[in-house]
Amino acid sequence: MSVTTDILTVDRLRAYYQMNYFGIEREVRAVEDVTMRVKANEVYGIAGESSSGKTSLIKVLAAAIRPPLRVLEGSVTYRFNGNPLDITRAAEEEIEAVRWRHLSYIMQGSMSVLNPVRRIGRIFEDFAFRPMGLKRDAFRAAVEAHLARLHLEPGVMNSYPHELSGGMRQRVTIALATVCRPEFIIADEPTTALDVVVQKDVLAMIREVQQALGSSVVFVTHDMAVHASIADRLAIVYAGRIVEEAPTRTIFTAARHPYTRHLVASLPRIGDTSPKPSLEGRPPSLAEPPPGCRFHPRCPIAIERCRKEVPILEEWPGEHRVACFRAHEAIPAGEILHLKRGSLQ
Amino acid sequence: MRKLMTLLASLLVASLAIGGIARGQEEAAAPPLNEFPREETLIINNPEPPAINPGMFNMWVAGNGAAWSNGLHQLVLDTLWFIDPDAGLDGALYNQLAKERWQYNEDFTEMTVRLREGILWSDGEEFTADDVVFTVETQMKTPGMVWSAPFSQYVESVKAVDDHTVHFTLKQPNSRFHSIFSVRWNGAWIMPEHIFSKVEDVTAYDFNPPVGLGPYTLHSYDPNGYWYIWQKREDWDKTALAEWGEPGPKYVIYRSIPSTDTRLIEMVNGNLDMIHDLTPEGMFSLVKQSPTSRGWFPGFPFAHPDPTLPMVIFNHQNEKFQDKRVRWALALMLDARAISMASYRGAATLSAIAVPPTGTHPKDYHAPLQDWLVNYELDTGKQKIKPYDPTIGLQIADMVRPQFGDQVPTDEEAIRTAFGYGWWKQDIQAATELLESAGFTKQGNQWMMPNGEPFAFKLTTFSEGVINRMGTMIAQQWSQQGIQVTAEADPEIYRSTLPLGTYEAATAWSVETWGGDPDLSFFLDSWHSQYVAEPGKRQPHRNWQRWKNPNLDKIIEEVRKTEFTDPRNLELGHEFVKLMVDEMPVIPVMSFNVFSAYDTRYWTGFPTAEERPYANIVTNWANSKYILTQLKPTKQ
Amino acid sequence: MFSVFRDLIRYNMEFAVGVVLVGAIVLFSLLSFISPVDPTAIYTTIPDMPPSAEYWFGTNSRGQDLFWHLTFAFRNTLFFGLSVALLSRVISIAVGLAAGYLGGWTDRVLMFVNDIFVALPTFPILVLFYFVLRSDLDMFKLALIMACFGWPYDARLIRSVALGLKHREFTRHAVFAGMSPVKIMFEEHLPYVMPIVFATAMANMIWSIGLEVTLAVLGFTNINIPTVGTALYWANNHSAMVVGVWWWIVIPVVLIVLTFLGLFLLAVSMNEYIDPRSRLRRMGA
Amino acid sequence: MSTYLVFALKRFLQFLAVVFTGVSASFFIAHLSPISPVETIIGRVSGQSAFSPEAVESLRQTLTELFGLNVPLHEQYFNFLRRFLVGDLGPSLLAFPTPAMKLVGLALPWTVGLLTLSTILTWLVGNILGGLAGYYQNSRLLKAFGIVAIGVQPIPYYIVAFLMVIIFGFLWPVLPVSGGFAMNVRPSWSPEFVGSILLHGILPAASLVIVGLGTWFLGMRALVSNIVTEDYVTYAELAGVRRERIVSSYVIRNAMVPQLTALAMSLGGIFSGTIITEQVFSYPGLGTLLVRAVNAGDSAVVLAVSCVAVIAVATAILLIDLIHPLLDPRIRVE
Repeated sequence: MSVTTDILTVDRLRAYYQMNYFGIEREVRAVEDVTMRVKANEVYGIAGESSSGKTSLIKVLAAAIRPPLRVLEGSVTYRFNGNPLDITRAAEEEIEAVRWRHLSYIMQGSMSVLNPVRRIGRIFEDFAFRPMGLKRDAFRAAVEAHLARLHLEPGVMNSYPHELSGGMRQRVTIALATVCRPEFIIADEPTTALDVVVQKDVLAMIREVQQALGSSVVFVTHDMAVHASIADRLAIVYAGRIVEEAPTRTIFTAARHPYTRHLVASLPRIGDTSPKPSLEGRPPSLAEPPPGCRFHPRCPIAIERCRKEVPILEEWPGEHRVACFRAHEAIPAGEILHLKRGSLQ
Repeated sequence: MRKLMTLLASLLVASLAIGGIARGQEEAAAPPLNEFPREETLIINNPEPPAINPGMFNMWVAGNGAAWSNGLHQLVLDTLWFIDPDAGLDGALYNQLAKERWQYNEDFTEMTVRLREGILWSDGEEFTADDVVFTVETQMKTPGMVWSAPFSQYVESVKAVDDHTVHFTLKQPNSRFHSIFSVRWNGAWIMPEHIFSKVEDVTAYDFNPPVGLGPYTLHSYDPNGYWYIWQKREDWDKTALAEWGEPGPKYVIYRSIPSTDTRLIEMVNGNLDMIHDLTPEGMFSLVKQSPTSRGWFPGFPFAHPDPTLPMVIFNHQNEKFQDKRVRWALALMLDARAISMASYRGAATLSAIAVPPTGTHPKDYHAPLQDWLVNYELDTGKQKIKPYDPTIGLQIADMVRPQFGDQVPTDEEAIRTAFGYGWWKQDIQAATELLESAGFTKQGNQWMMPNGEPFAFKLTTFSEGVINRMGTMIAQQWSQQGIQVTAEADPEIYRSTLPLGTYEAATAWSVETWGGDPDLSFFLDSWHSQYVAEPGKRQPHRNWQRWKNPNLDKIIEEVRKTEFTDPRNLELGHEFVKLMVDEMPVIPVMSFNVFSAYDTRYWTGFPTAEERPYANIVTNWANSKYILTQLKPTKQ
Repeated sequence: MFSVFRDLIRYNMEFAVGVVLVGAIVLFSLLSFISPVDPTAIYTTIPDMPPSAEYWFGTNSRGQDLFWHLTFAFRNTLFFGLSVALLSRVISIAVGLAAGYLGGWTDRVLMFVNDIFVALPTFPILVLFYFVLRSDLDMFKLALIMACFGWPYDARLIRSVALGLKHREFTRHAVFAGMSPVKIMFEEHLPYVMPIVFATAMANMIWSIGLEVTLAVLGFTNINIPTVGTALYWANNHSAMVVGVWWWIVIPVVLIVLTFLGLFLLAVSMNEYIDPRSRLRRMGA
Repeated sequence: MSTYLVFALKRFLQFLAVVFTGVSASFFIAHLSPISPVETIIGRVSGQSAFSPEAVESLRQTLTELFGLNVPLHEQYFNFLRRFLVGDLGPSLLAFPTPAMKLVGLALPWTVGLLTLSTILTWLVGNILGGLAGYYQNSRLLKAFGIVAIGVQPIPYYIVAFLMVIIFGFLWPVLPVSGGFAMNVRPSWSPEFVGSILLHGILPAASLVIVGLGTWFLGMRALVSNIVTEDYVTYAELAGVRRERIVSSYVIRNAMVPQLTALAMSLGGIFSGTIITEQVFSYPGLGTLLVRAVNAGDSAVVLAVSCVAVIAVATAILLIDLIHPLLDPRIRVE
């Protein structure tokens, strides 16, 4: 498998929630004009605040498109074994055929994703027995081997989810998602509810499995620190759009978008006692997003143009893409804070 | 898997249940399946709810749950005499096990009975005087049996003079002692000595299967008490009933059907030949839907008048009703036509006098007293009025004619029989004068009592049926005249409210007669003032009004010394009726009409009001057995 | 508040239908206050008239104008059903929250009492009350008695929810903030159990009105009070169905069905308003 | 294991306490009745014939003594408790001296048979349909069924039962409308008898199913439509787990915990009979016995039926408590 192959190509994706809410037609523009690529054998991070549309994006990527969420435009094409599959247009059977074997998913909230009244072993059977296509004994052995890789005793197979600790549960879900050795794994906030020590463990494990399997991972979290430790490349999502995308190092050292810079600036650093800046205002409603750049109402450096035109995602050197009219101007992070204060009244 | 388990579990429960039911039947030997051809089977509605103790047939023990009107007392048991509430096949008085009438000595302290010969119990044993003696003696020495109390109270000794003669010596003179053995709808049934003498504890014995003197024996019964099937005896001619002919049906089935609507449905479907009672509306609907079904009368008002007399009963220990002018005023405020319409939809047989207008009573009382009533004068204090209206029945007939057309009789005599001889005319003016003369005053539309309080009381009534409707209507009529009367429905009316006197006024009855005989002792003896209880104490049957009157006592005392068949009884009865009109201690309204129906699809020969009123068609009366001797299958 | 109501009416068909149905029934029962007819009086009109322009709902075999008679019946029945629901809700909330939150001995004792109330056979007790009280048994007393039997199941349900809430973050915060148990129960936990309370309230009304009908049909209520149950009692007493006076039975039954249909629609649409997720859910899958 | 035993023992003690309290309450309730069984019998006996007041009075005394009603209530209570411990509920006062339990035993199989079958049938059908309606929320047919269920639910049961009689007994008389079995068959293990029982059970059972179905249907639909939004269901769907597997092991299995609890309660509750069913269909059973006993003031039979009902419900509660930890692994044994 070539390292440079794109395993996932998302092209100009637009996905809205369309609902008839108490007789009123409503539209929530959750995913707006998203174009991105995920290469084989990389961890692609997606960062953004809650209700920034990143969950909706994930849903589309995971082929969990259900009304009222609808794809209006664009394509989401996976390339497993060299065969392109556009899941926005594919038949249900084609998608079923790739699920878990090629495309798996680690869902947010490890407590609630496991059926509380079913033993872990049975859940593995439900999820992986068919895709793996092994005989029962072989299957069991494979699962146990895989669990061992995640430092889980074979005994967990006989446990109920509630009998495990949070960390173990999360490892079980990771094991569940990776047992079929899929090429592509979508991980939605897999570490959010865990305490820091466990979190580190789990991250290491994801990394380990990813490397062992050679899979690609789309890793979603709002926590920039997590991204820093795991992602190869990182996309910053704001109000349904990607505002910046770059290799992780670039994001943390040479971000161009004011929102990205803000996120980076608000990361705690050892020895830093200065008050962390917080962004004024709230993320915009996706039902009625502001015109122009969607960030402009909160942007400390917004100019007139930002209010009218939508900035496109511009290619920068070093696999770097930014959607900001003022990306070319060099503005230090401190000033962003300063300017923002000044623009408050 | 789990579903399978559930299914298995439910199957298990179901089979256990069926097994339990199968075991519930005590005679476990699986009898052959039986068919009951309709042309050999008469199906009768037993009005009682399903038997609470279905396998219990020992009906001589009080409170053991034995069912009576499931065919047991109609078809199997027998006793000395029957007094029919209607005309009877050959007069209302039947000599049944007795060969002839009772014979008292001069002072009514001894009674001799001569028994029929050649009568056999259903197990082939001969019926003799010993059975009668055993019946009396056993009950006398075993308290808690149904007739223990009256036997102990009256009988000094009983002897079998010979095999077919019984001699009673009584403790005190009693001219009505024979009535214990005279069936009106039930009486003291004779016990089989040869069975019961071998039983250790008579009160615990179930008498199953019953051995009787009637022409039928038990064939089978529902372990849940809903039905009983009786089969004609091979030797039916060795029973007393044979004198009146061979009973038609080979099988007789008594079915409990609590819902009156289901009774109607079953008759329309041909699964029921006789219904005990329907609602008035149900009756009208039945005759419309089933051309072969009918009631006692061929047309309106259909119902059979029972020898009971629904009335307004005043509690004479309540000071509101001490003054007869008040009672009369209340009577004159009533509109009998509206009451008849409300209670029976017009199908009531009214009676202004304290004798039910049924059986032979109209001939003995209503017709002869009609002139006296028409001329009866009442002093209101301001004027004298003649309150009686002999045309009320005719008026009601006219009122229902638009709805029922030619089903309503036009002949005046027939109307009298069906709708009654007359009633008091509603006369508000007279009622007002009477109340005013009694010291009442009217403020606005409210009558005030002499003590200044508003005249208001509760009228206790039945919780359902025509008597409830009657009570509601009467309360409403009084309320409209300015007396606050509310009707209170009371399912306990006969068991506690009337006996305990915890009522002010009530609609019920305290008059009940033989029906087929002018003698009034059936209820009248208990009206003697010697039995009236103190307020708060329990009043024995039937003087619920707790009314005392010296003239009444005089009448009762004379009845006690007059032989049952003596024509003097009728004169005394007339005196009683006149006294009741004068005093108005209760307001008699009408007979209790029972909407009994029968279907002539499979059987003919039932009694009819117009041509052959030989028996009561009300199915739970023991005398309904005479009907069976007249039935012939209809060829279908 | 009013604008919410207006929006719901305008945009939510179910809410609008529910409001119309329930409103119509309530209005109908309120008409009893201006009724020209005494509901206990009989033979005031020609009996057995089918519905017509003169008698909208016909007349029954007791000579009552069914329209006016039923206005009283529905007033009493609705009052009764609501009273039972309200009273039993109060008991079940108090017991459920206390048992769930306080736990320990309180829980054990309350659940013990609860089990006893579940186990006691309701019917003989209700009949007994009837025999003792007789015509003093008015709708409110009956409601009071039935409320005593209408709470245990729902209290158990509320308890199980409260058990879960006890370990939630916000409860701990409230405890640290020094809130009294009573305050926690009624200010913090109550809102969480309200959906259950509303959902069970309707089931409770169906239960209590059904039981009232059962008692009435058997003659174990004060049959002089017009209710849906006594209307059916009298209809049965006059063989209305087999005789063909169908409107005496059909009209009250249709009205009661409409009442509950209306209540159900209201409950569903209110629930959607409070919790839009359920709306999405219904569009999904 | 031993924790479970301790738990079970605790629960059992609580069961005993509930039974004791419930039975005692039933005793006083049954004896508070203002209806006197003695007067009931006197009314019945003396109404038959011309009875003198003295005769009635002597009968009254005899019966009062016979029934043991001449001792104070608390003494009657202790007598009752003593007998209750050995399973004797005393003689019926309506069918003296037949034991009250014998009367109950006659009626019980019918009630239990009819109600168990119809309850389980209702439960199965209601839950299957409700589960489907909760899962396939856009099915027109199931939506329509839901509306019918909501409409049928508030119809008084009496009306439903009565309509069955009118329709199938009167307008289109194809099914028996009264009795437990035909009069020409005899109780035995014959196919005729079983067939007759089933035939006579159709209408009563159908009426019970019709009114009961809606409750289960709506309850299950609400449960399932909540469960299908749970993450584990979504996740399983995303994982491409077979639909049948999701419906059975994920959705239904989770909905079963409350529904089985409710089923146990309903089954526990059937021991007081269905009065209206029995009344309308003239069907044998406890309900009729209870109404008659209440009406006649037969406190012994009222008490016997009440005791059976109390024990049945308490047993159901006990079973639920004991089985619950097995049904739902999350519930910890205290």
